[in-house]
Amino acid sequence: MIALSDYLILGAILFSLSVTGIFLNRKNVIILLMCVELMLLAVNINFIAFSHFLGDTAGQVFVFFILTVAAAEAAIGLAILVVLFRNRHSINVEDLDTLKG
Amino acid sequence: MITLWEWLGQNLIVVQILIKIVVIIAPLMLCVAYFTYAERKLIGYMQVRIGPNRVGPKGWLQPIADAVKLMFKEIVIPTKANKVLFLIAPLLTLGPALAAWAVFPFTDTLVLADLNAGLLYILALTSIGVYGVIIAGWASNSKYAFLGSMRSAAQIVAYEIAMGFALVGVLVAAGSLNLGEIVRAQQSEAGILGWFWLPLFPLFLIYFISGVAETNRAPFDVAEGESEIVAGFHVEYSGMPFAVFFLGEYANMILISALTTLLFLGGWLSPLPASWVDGVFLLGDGIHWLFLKALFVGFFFLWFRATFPRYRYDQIMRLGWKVFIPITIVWILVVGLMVVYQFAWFS
Amino acid sequence: MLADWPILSLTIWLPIVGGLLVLASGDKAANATRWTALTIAILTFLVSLPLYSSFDPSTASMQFVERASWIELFNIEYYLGVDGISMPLIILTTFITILVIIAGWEVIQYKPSHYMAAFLIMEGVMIGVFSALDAMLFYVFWEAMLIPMFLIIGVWGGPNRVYATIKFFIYTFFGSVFMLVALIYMYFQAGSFDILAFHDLKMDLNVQILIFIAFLMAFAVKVPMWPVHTWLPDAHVEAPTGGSVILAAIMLKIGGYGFLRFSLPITPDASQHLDWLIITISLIAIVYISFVALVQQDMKKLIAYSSIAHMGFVTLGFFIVFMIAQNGNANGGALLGMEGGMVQMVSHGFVSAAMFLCVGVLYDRLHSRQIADYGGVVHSMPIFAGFMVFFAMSNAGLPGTSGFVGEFMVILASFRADFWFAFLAATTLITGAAYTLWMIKRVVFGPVVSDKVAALKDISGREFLVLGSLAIAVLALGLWPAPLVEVMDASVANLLKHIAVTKIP
Amino acid sequence: MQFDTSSLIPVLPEIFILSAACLILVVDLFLKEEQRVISYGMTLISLLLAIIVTLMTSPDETRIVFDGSVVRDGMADILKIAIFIISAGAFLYSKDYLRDRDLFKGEYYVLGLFAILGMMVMISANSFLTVYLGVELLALSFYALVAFNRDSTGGAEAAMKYFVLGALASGMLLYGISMIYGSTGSIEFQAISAGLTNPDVNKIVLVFGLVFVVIGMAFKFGAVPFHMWVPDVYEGAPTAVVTLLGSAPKIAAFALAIRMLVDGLGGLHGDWQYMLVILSILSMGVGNVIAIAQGNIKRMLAYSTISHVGFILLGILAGTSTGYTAAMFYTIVYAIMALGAFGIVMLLSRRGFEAENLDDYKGLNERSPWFAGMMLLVMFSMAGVPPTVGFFAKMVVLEAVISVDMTWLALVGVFFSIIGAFYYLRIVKLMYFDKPVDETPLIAGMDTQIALSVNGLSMLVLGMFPAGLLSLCAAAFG
Amino acid sequence: MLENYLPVLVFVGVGLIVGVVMVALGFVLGTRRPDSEKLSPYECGFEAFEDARMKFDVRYYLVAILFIIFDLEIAFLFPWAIVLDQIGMVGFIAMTIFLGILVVGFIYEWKKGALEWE
Repeated sequence: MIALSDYLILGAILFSLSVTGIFLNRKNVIILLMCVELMLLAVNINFIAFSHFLGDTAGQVFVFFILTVAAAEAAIGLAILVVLFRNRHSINVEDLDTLKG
Repeated sequence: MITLWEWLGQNLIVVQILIKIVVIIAPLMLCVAYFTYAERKLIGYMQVRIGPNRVGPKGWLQPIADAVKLMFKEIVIPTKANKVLFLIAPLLTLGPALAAWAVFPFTDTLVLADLNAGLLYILALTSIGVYGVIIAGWASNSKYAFLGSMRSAAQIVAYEIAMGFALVGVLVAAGSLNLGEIVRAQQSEAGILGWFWLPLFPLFLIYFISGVAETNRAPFDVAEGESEIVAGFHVEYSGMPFAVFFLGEYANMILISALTTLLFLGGWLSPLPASWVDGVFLLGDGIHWLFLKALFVGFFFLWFRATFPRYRYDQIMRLGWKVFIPITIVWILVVGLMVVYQFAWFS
Repeated sequence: MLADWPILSLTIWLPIVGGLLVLASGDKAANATRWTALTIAILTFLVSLPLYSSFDPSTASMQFVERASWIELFNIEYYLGVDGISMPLIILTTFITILVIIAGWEVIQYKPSHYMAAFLIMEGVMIGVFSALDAMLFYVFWEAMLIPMFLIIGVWGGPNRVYATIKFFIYTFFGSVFMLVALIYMYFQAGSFDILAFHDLKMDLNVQILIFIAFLMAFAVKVPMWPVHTWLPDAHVEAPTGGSVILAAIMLKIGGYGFLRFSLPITPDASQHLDWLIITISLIAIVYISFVALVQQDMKKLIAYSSIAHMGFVTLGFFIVFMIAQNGNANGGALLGMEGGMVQMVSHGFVSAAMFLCVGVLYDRLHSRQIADYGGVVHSMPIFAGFMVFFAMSNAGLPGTSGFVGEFMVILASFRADFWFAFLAATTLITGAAYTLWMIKRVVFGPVVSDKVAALKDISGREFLVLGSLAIAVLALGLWPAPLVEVMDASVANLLKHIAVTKIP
Repeated sequence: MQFDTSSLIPVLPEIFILSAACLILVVDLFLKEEQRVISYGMTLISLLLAIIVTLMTSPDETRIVFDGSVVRDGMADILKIAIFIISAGAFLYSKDYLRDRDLFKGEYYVLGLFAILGMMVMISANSFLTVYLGVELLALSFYALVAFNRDSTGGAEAAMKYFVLGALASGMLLYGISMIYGSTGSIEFQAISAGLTNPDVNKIVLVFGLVFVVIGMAFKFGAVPFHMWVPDVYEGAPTAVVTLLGSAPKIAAFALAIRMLVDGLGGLHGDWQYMLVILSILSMGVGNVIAIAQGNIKRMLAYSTISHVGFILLGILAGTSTGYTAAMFYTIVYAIMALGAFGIVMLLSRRGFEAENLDDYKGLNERSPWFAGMMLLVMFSMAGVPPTVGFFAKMVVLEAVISVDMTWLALVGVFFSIIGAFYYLRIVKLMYFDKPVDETPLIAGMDTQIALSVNGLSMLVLGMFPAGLLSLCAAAFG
Repeated sequence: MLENYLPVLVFVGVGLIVGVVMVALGFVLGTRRPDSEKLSPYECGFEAFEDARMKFDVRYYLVAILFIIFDLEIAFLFPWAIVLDQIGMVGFIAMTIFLGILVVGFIYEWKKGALEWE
């Protein structure tokens, strides 16, 4: 049987990967979007694992909503990406530098 | 060292499964092969031609000959193409088309894996098909292929929504995701009139038409559109990879036909009320009904191709978004009301 | 009865509301605006007079008390009242404001309505500071002063006004926010922001010292004490005449008032513990700053430094009391020092106002404050010269003028503490005379240095009115200070009683 | 399955706003370009009606409905009404600005209403699921709004940054929530609160989750060191959007903190207090110091926001009802101040000209003494100078901090607010002491003028009579 | 429960293997005489002058975005559909509201022309 901690470790690994990806990626905005999705999936793994081992459905319901929101997020992210590309002719992260943050 | 027999003994289940799979796939492949033959023959007759008639009696061996020919064809991989993706793409078309059959109930009991989430599984697998198309277009590094794949992908996803809504209607009616349950929910004293095609008639039509569009078949075959973009996403394919695409397409057609049968036409159920035909040979429920019905539905695929001109792309998109989706939404509510008030079919 | 009227509220809100009216009337009819402003200022002065006439000098308790809940949640009240310490300062404020309005009559041509309004609002807020008995109300008024002053210096000031005004604001703001923290801290000890309740608060020495330091930061900047005085010369130099007058005559007093109202009675033990510090820096202010004043080339700067030196007397007078008490001269000397400081504050209010107005008179004519640009003014402006000499004498502490009384009382009190303190303090009689009279010599007397000076017109009736009334005040206070001393007697005695008792639990 | 229709009543304001947003969305589709003002009017009317609906359905006692996912209490009502009023102000100010830039579209209002709906959900959330949905509804609307000007390079870039960091924040928040769910077995606040006392709870997992939740919250607040998006978004987005973004959502963020940290994780106060102390000090420090170096007023206000967030956190971290009251008061006051400040920024901007540089404010007193006065009040209020209301906001927060014996933190707070005073003063200096560079007269509709005046004067009026609002806030935390 | 999925897994594997075997067969049996002309992408007789992975119409993006949204609505409908007979009228009304909001969005897209191709 697979233990709860195994799921959590998997979730943690995926989560760290995605966060690292967001911070280290300097090339392509789309990869950022993918990292964001990955992060949400990592969270979903956590939720489902907990939900299963707690015998409580709230976690799964939560996952359902996360999925929906993730889709909406992806949609808006893509839309912004299109606008960005239209203005900038680039989706390079390094080109996002007109606003000095 | 263990002997083969010992190994078989230890993994008996896997072996059993493998055997069952072969029992499913082998006839399926045969069906696919002869579906192509049927297509050519039928369209030939419809256009007052004879169709293939040289290889074997009445051209019976034509599919075999085609297969052999394709096997010996050179596999051309264009320069600058992404080789790995180029070769994976056809697999992504055929693999799911075959794997979908894993949960397919042929009769009340004859099913490889009786999954409760069977319909979700099928939906998931058929959705994978679109990756094959997109990857093929992308990997080919050819304008026509790319254009074709984009068109095809947009079209597939557009109709996927209509298809999904139609499925929701079925689910509302059946109350289960299990394909077997869905068929059993159609069982009633009314026979053919108790099947879902009647209460869900608009959804039935939409599901089937979306199925045609999903498989990129005429009249929705702009993705291939020989006259505009030569062959669409698989313009650069030749030899066996092309054959795999081809097989995938036809396997998908058969799958759609069979699914339509399950979801709307009562699957293995007899069209006559059970009380009439109880025990009567071949008139009772049985796998032969499934074959017959699937054949009937499959026939429409071919008929469409022979008679309808190809749609313009904007017309296709309009049909998908502006006609099918509103209709399905309305009909889902209608079905929902029928279920809530336990109207006729759903009492 | 008169005492039933909310006189304090009236004196606070009449100028503020009036100021807003003046602001709203705009600059289209500038003269009407000026007259409105003057009317309001005079009205306010009249309204404030009952504070003196109906004042009961025999009691130390608060009079004219008004009390209403303001912010219930934190037990903050609209709580006003005056005693002998704050009442004279309120009268001083209402009086000086009239003069300031008159002094700015023609001089201010740029947005006069804003100018007048700023001073009127300023007046109300300052009265609020003097009369607030709720610490939070006090603080609100205290900080609110900054806004009009900031604008007065910044908008109507000299060439370097932006630097000066921001420095002024940041210094004073910096000083006071720590006081806020201290006030809130005490709120949790006392359960309300009632200042009188703070007076009865018992606190450890360490806590007292921290609170004392917080207050010191606020008041020392305001007074200003050495070494946080540096904003003052800048602000004075750049401010318009009216601004300088208000700054010197009243705002500086607020710092001194703060010591009396907060530091001494609330943290007497800390005050005693740290009195050497205050005395030292007061003496430094008196001695060192006087020498600094001596070398100034700019008249306003010179007067600004002299203000610092004079305010040194005030703080000296306030904090010398502990040493006097130690030397066994329990009451008499302490009272003398304390009252000396108070008299010095009022007197300085008149004298420094007058000095700045004199400089203003010259500046309006020649647009220069440099001593070197003047000389022989007496030839073209004899009346003015008379006033200026008189005020300079007073500033130097000439007996018979108000400047003498306060200084003398403090020096006298210092003798009872330590001879050397008195000696150092007394040096100001010499240095003060030196820098003031030397300036007078260079500006008023001597040969006429230029055609411009020769062409100077003597003061107008308006200016005469202003300087004349100040001269009367200075003279009156100098010859007969009893009315002033009498009203504060009971309050100061009560304060001394408070100080004498330890607040350590 | 039983369903109690009376449970719909507490969420009527939400239902109303949702319906209004949908209605306006559809109506707007059928409007001609010159009739666009109808959408605008409908939006304002909806907000007005929403206030009425909120007041009418206000329950006497706290009601928790929908299986514990939604709560309706005093705090929720006050914050919602504040949000309605403030966003109505933002819509009012931005009309001319949007007109001048061809951005006067129904979508602005619809997205704005959806953002408001998101805020309302956040405020009324009683479970992590509701919190998350509210946060996302708010964020998604604003991602789109920030990129609202499709031809603006800065807007798209700001939106992208906002999006990525916002999504990262949501991810952090969710990860934390999943941990808390795992250790307490619930996502509903009362159950979590009860679960915390259970000795079997795995404290390590719990605190681990808490850290992530706090990080996610800090992102949404824009607290240092999770503030990177704030200045960029403020600078890149259209000012009309920033007005909305910079004001009302702070109120929602406050509610978010209260709901999650107090209602849900109040038992871990000792743990999150330290995190908030760090966030708060850093925010006040970095915000105030960096703001001084800004030449762009929107960026300056962004850093000023960050510093104010530090103050809000000060109130929350006190962990007492006084502290929450103070933070709530501060938040509402801040939202009003920010609204006013951006209102002036928009007033000064014209077609083809953005009044973004500090130099554009030179001599405002010459051009319009009245609005210079309003800006003066707002700036002094932000600096926390009495008698403006900003002072009381700071005071009550300091009071809360001192009451829990963290006087040193109060000293840090006042120290940074002195630094902060400097750059607010600079605006005043520019407006009053400098000569105008640009003599164009200011044109504004009567509605904008009135609203701005009310906004500016409210600084003074609330400053003189803060008791009403304060006791309202206090009542929320009874 | 889980063992039900074993045949599925095996089937997916077999499905893929069938494809792989077929392609491999093609490589083994097919002739291989490549030349540069043959390997160049199909271009109506022109030389292929640029990378074919060019920019493409933004409408494809739009379709993709719309698909994501609608597909998730379907994901919500699935569980609802299955239990509709148990949740009855309340469930039906809830979903009507949900679909109503969906329809509002749909109307918006329609009127805004997001569904037009040409």
